[in-house]
Amino acid sequence: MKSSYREALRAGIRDAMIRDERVFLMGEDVGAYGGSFAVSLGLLEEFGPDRIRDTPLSESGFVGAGIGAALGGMRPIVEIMTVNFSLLALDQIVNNAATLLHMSGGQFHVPLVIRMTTGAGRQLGAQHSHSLEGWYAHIPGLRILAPATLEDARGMLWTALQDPDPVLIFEHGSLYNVAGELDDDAGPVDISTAAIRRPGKDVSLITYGGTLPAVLDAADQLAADGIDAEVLDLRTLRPLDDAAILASVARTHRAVIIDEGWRSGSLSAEVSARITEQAFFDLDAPVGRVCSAEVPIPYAKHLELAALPSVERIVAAAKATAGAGG
Amino acid sequence: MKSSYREALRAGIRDAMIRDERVFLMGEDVGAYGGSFAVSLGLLEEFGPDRIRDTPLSESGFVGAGIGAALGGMRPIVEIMTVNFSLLALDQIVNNAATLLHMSGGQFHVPLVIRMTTGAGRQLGAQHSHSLEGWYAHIPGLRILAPATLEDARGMLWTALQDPDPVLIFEHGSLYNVAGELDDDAGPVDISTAAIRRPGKDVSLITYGGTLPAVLDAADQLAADGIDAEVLDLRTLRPLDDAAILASVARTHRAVIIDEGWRSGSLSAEVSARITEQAFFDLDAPVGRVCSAEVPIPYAKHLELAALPSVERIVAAAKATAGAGG
Amino acid sequence: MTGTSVRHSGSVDAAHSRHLLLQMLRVRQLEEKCVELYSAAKIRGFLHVYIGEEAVAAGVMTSLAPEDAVVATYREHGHALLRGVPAGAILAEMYGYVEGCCRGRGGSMHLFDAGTRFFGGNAIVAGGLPLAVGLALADKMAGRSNVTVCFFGEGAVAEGTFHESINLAALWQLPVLFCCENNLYAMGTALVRSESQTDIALKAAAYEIPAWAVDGMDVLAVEEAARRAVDAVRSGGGPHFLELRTYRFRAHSMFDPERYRTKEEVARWMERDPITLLRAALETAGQLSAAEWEQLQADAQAEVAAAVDFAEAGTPEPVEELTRFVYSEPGGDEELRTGTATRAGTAAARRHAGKTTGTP
Amino acid sequence: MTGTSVRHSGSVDAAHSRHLLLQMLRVRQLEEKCVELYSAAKIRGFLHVYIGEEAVAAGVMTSLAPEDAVVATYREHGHALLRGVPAGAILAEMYGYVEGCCRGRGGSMHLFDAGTRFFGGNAIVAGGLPLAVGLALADKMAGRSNVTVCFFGEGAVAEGTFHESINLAALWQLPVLFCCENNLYAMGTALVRSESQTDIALKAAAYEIPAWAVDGMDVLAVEEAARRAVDAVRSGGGPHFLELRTYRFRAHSMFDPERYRTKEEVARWMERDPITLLRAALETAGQLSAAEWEQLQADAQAEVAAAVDFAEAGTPEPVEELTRFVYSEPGGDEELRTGTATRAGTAAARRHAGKTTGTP
Ligand SMILES: Cc1ncc(C[n+]2csc(CCOP(=O)(O)OP(=O)(O)O)c2C)c(N)n1
Ligand SMILES: Cc1ncc(C[n+]2csc(CCOP(=O)(O)OP(=O)(O)O)c2C)c(N)n1
Ligand SMILES: [Mg+2]
Ligand SMILES: [Mg+2]
Repeated sequence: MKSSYREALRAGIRDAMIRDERVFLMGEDVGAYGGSFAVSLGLLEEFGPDRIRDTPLSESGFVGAGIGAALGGMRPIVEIMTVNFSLLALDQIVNNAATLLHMSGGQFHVPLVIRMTTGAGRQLGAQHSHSLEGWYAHIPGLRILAPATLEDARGMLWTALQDPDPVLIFEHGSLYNVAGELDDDAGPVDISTAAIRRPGKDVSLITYGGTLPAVLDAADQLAADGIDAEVLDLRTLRPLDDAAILASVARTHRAVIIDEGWRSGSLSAEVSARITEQAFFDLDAPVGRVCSAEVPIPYAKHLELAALPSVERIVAAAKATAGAGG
Repeated sequence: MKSSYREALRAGIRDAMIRDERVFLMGEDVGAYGGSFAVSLGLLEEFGPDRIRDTPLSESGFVGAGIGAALGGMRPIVEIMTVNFSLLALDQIVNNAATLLHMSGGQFHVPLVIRMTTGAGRQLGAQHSHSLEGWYAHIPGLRILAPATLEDARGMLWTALQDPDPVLIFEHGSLYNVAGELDDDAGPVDISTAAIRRPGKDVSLITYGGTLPAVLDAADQLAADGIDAEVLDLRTLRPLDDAAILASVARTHRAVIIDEGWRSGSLSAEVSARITEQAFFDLDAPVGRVCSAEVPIPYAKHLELAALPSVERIVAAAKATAGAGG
Repeated sequence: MTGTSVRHSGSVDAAHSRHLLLQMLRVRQLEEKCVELYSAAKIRGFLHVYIGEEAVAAGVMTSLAPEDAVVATYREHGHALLRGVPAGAILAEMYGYVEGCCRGRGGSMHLFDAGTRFFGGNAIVAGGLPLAVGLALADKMAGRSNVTVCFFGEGAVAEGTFHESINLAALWQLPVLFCCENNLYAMGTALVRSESQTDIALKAAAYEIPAWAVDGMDVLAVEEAARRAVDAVRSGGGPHFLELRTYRFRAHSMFDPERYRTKEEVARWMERDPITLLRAALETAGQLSAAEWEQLQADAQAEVAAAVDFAEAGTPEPVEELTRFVYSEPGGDEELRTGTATRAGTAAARRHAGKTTGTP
Repeated sequence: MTGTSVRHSGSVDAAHSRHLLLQMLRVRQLEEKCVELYSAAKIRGFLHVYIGEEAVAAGVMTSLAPEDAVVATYREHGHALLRGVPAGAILAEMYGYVEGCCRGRGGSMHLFDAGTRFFGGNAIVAGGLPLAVGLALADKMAGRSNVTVCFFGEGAVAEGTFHESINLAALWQLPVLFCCENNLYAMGTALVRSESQTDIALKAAAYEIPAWAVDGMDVLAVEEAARRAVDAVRSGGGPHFLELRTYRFRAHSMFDPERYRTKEEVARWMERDPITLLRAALETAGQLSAAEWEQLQADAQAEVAAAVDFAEAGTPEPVEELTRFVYSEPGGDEELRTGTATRAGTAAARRHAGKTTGTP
């Protein structure tokens, strides 16, 4: 069946609500408004205001309440409208959700799923365009997911809800309208492994989430120039699937990591460091990175585009890596 | 004169208060209590409650008020008791302090200094032991400092106050009682360069802040084993002094980065990635990292110690690096 | 007066009333043009218009002096305009051009202007409140008798930052005027579903600060309340709080299908259109002739038309400048080091407008 | 009753009063031992004792059922003990031993116990409030008639999270009892320097929830108020709020030189020591003989002594286990997968105590 990424997410939520009565969705404007990005459109009518629960503007309060509800036996899905506002809830996420299991010596699990929109590309300016999923991946105790495909948009949620620990799901804003074929019975997917989206042998292009489409385009362009790029979609940003990363690099001996975070301290840095640590003598060239320019994202379209990873920059980085070393 | 790190910080604040009447200190318990770590002890008596301003428990509110006061022409020093609580103010720091200059097209500067205690090692448990300075270093628009010496503790503040942009200063809790000689007229120090704390030629040990003492100890041990380690103190975590890092690696051809952050997505990853990118063919061995174990810091002393970078682990990593490659 | 609703009473100077009418018309025309330009894809990103709420900004701004400071939200075109930011600089900003009041870096939600002490434009709900507190703290510490006015929606009241900010201002008796624009909805969330206490003025009064509810559709009532509050704040009376009861006639943003309220409700509120109300009152009193009304509309239209011209003639910032304004430029660009001066682009827009805008 | 101070009046069963006296003594003795052990470097990290405030936890806990939930702060040894966590498991936790209620991973500020639904121990001021709201939400959604009690200091009232949490609980009419332990200081910050509105119960009432101030030195008054509130919450009356006016006799923590208050002030409050007050009342009424008093003290002492023995015999967790409990262990450790069961170490401590602790 034909589905958009948005519809796939919605189907995932619907499935979960039907399957497990402990599941509920809570967040700003998930109900009466229909979801700020229309992901939950229609669910209020189907499940009622108790389980599709509109919250006041209180990110710390309702994220913390989600943690408490999870401690109390529910399986909450908390929607934070965008990652930018999640900073208001960061104390609850880092100091409570990520640590309660540990501080209690293993007694209290927090089976909470937090979904949020991430990323730039829609001229929303500096306070609405952060890509912080890689940043969140620094925090032990959290699992970080970034669905980039329809299958993952639909299937990651259920698997995440089975996890006894807190899981954060980042949906890139530019993906909501992406449409394609999705199996009617598309079901839960694994959330611990990376996926090869395009096999190749000359260079590994490692990415996730909102930049996957650009990376695939870049791989096509590279193919036209005789460079056979492998595209690895990390899918889970914490814990990282080192095995998949190293296996790809072992095949290609060259790697470029592409992510939309600001370059310094990005997830790309971590992936690069791991490759260096574990596959240094496999490498034929230094690991490359394509990230966002280190600037609060500007409103003006041409500046915003210049700040973000582009097909051109990815192609150029891949070629530089392929040309380097020998 | 003899001084502790704490006294050096206090002297720095005093100097600034005397030199510039726009400077004031604001935060929880900086006044009547004498500072939660006694840094501001006695300053209330000297400067009065207007300029040594106790705040209610409202991290978002008073950090934001510091930003506003900076916009209004003051030169606030905001103390957040510890980095752990700064998560409550992160929205103000990231969405306002770091972006206002840019969003306003260069019109509004935020000459704000935020000081906070960071780090583990005192059995304070998971919610009081974060080392997030490397994490903060991801954010464009901020300058991140980590004074590790008495000179820097005293001298970084004034230079930071001259900066028209927001500066965060991280003071490692284990350093407050460190004492030594400090020049009576120790003055402002540069805040844009790294410093070689021990020259060496066999391996670069790159660190900052609270781990510097352990790294220096490790270097002594290594010397006893015939390995001549160079110790580079980054001092400024954003922007990083690439030139100093690369120059050191060019001399030693080997590097280990030591920081107290959790390993994944640590500042060490960024430094490693930069070395790989810019000095790959200079390297004789993969860049090593010694970081904290990826666990919320446990209370029990033996577990806490095991989680943190230790002299032993640093020595072992340096030896592994020195032994690798050839 | 805590918790009671203030309505305007008594006589006002007719010329001044017509002036207020013009201010509201200027905002209305600008906002309608923004919607049009958005549909024409000249403006992008999120766009939130102020149509229906004009009496609030119009009524408050007249009491402010040039040295006062203003902090607003992402629905701030009207506040910027009435504070004195030229319409051309506002539109050019939304076009993403360097002639915009923030060089096109900010966009609709982030209008700033040092020259008029307009501190934004903040797209984080309640994010501006602590800034206002801090600006007022700076004024108080420096012994300046300025007032900082902070606008925010009733949705912001649920945020913790609201609570922290009001408490700080009250505790330290800072010169802030908090203006809560209660338009009954935060996106699709009705006030009754966001606050256990829906009487916002009463809630504010619990912080021990003077707080009044005001009919936000009656610009004269708003002006009277604001003047009283601003005077009290300026003369050392500590923070004050106004709840301005208003309504937004349009959708929250350009992406809002408005499922959460009925057409009838909107229609009922549109009967209290602040522009219609004041116009009718003036006409009834024989203080607004048909010709005068035509002239006001024509003036507002001419201003907006000139602003569109100005914006259309704008230019994109060179892409090589992408990473500027992340950190201050040492020495560097004179224009950018002043902190209070008007940007060249903004000044050009003002000249282009070819006439004063009539605001302080 | 909003904003008025509740004091106990009327007759109470003498045996029950002696029971309450014992509860306070147990906390007092445990805390004094903690201070001693800290000085002996057996306990490390931050240590915050509850001496002077015992009437609050003692008075509230008696109204709770086993299925109810408790959320507390970093000053929570007393709450844990009176909720039923064995003193041995508490002390062993502070020793950093695997026999501790959290295997030594949490320490003084992070006591947890699934078996008694004791959800911590939270070292972020106000950090526990949203958890309490969520626990209550879970109960309400699941149709369980449990109550969640949330303790926090008056310092927490200034935090935005307080505001957000109270509003959510009120808006959704959740079964939470908020217990504000107003001991007048947050570290060194006196209430008047942290709140513009120092009447906390009045402040809470502004969220449209029933709120009373209670003499927190009078355990019978606390118990009466708590019973009334817990009953109301349990029977669907929505959240309630108690402001418990109390005082901490000791320093904030082991690092506090107490510059911010006078010895005289402390001495004045110590005249209202909740233990002395109840003891005197019982003696006056002829309901507590000298022998009985000796016995109560001896019982409490014996319990603490046994707890010290238990802790002293504890063992450190193998360092190889460092990275456990960051993520749940699939299948794995049975003990850790239950969510409500009592940890083996905690159960051992309870057996070791050799007698029931007398709490629910
Ligand atoms: C912290 C935060 N959360 C959510 C949003 C998304 N958002 C933008 S405007 C808005 C509604 C705000 O309503 P209100 O404060 O009443 O102002 P109004 O739009 O009615 O003028 C929301 C939820 C945001 N910008 N910031
Ligand atoms: C968010 C946060 N800010 C600061 C601190 C440091 N701190 C610990 S306890 C405390 C005082 C809290 O006072 P109160 O809430 O009145 O509780 P009390 O200690 O009096 O029981 C402070 C400031 C903290 N733990 N968390
Ligand atoms: Mg609104
Ligand atoms: Mg207190």
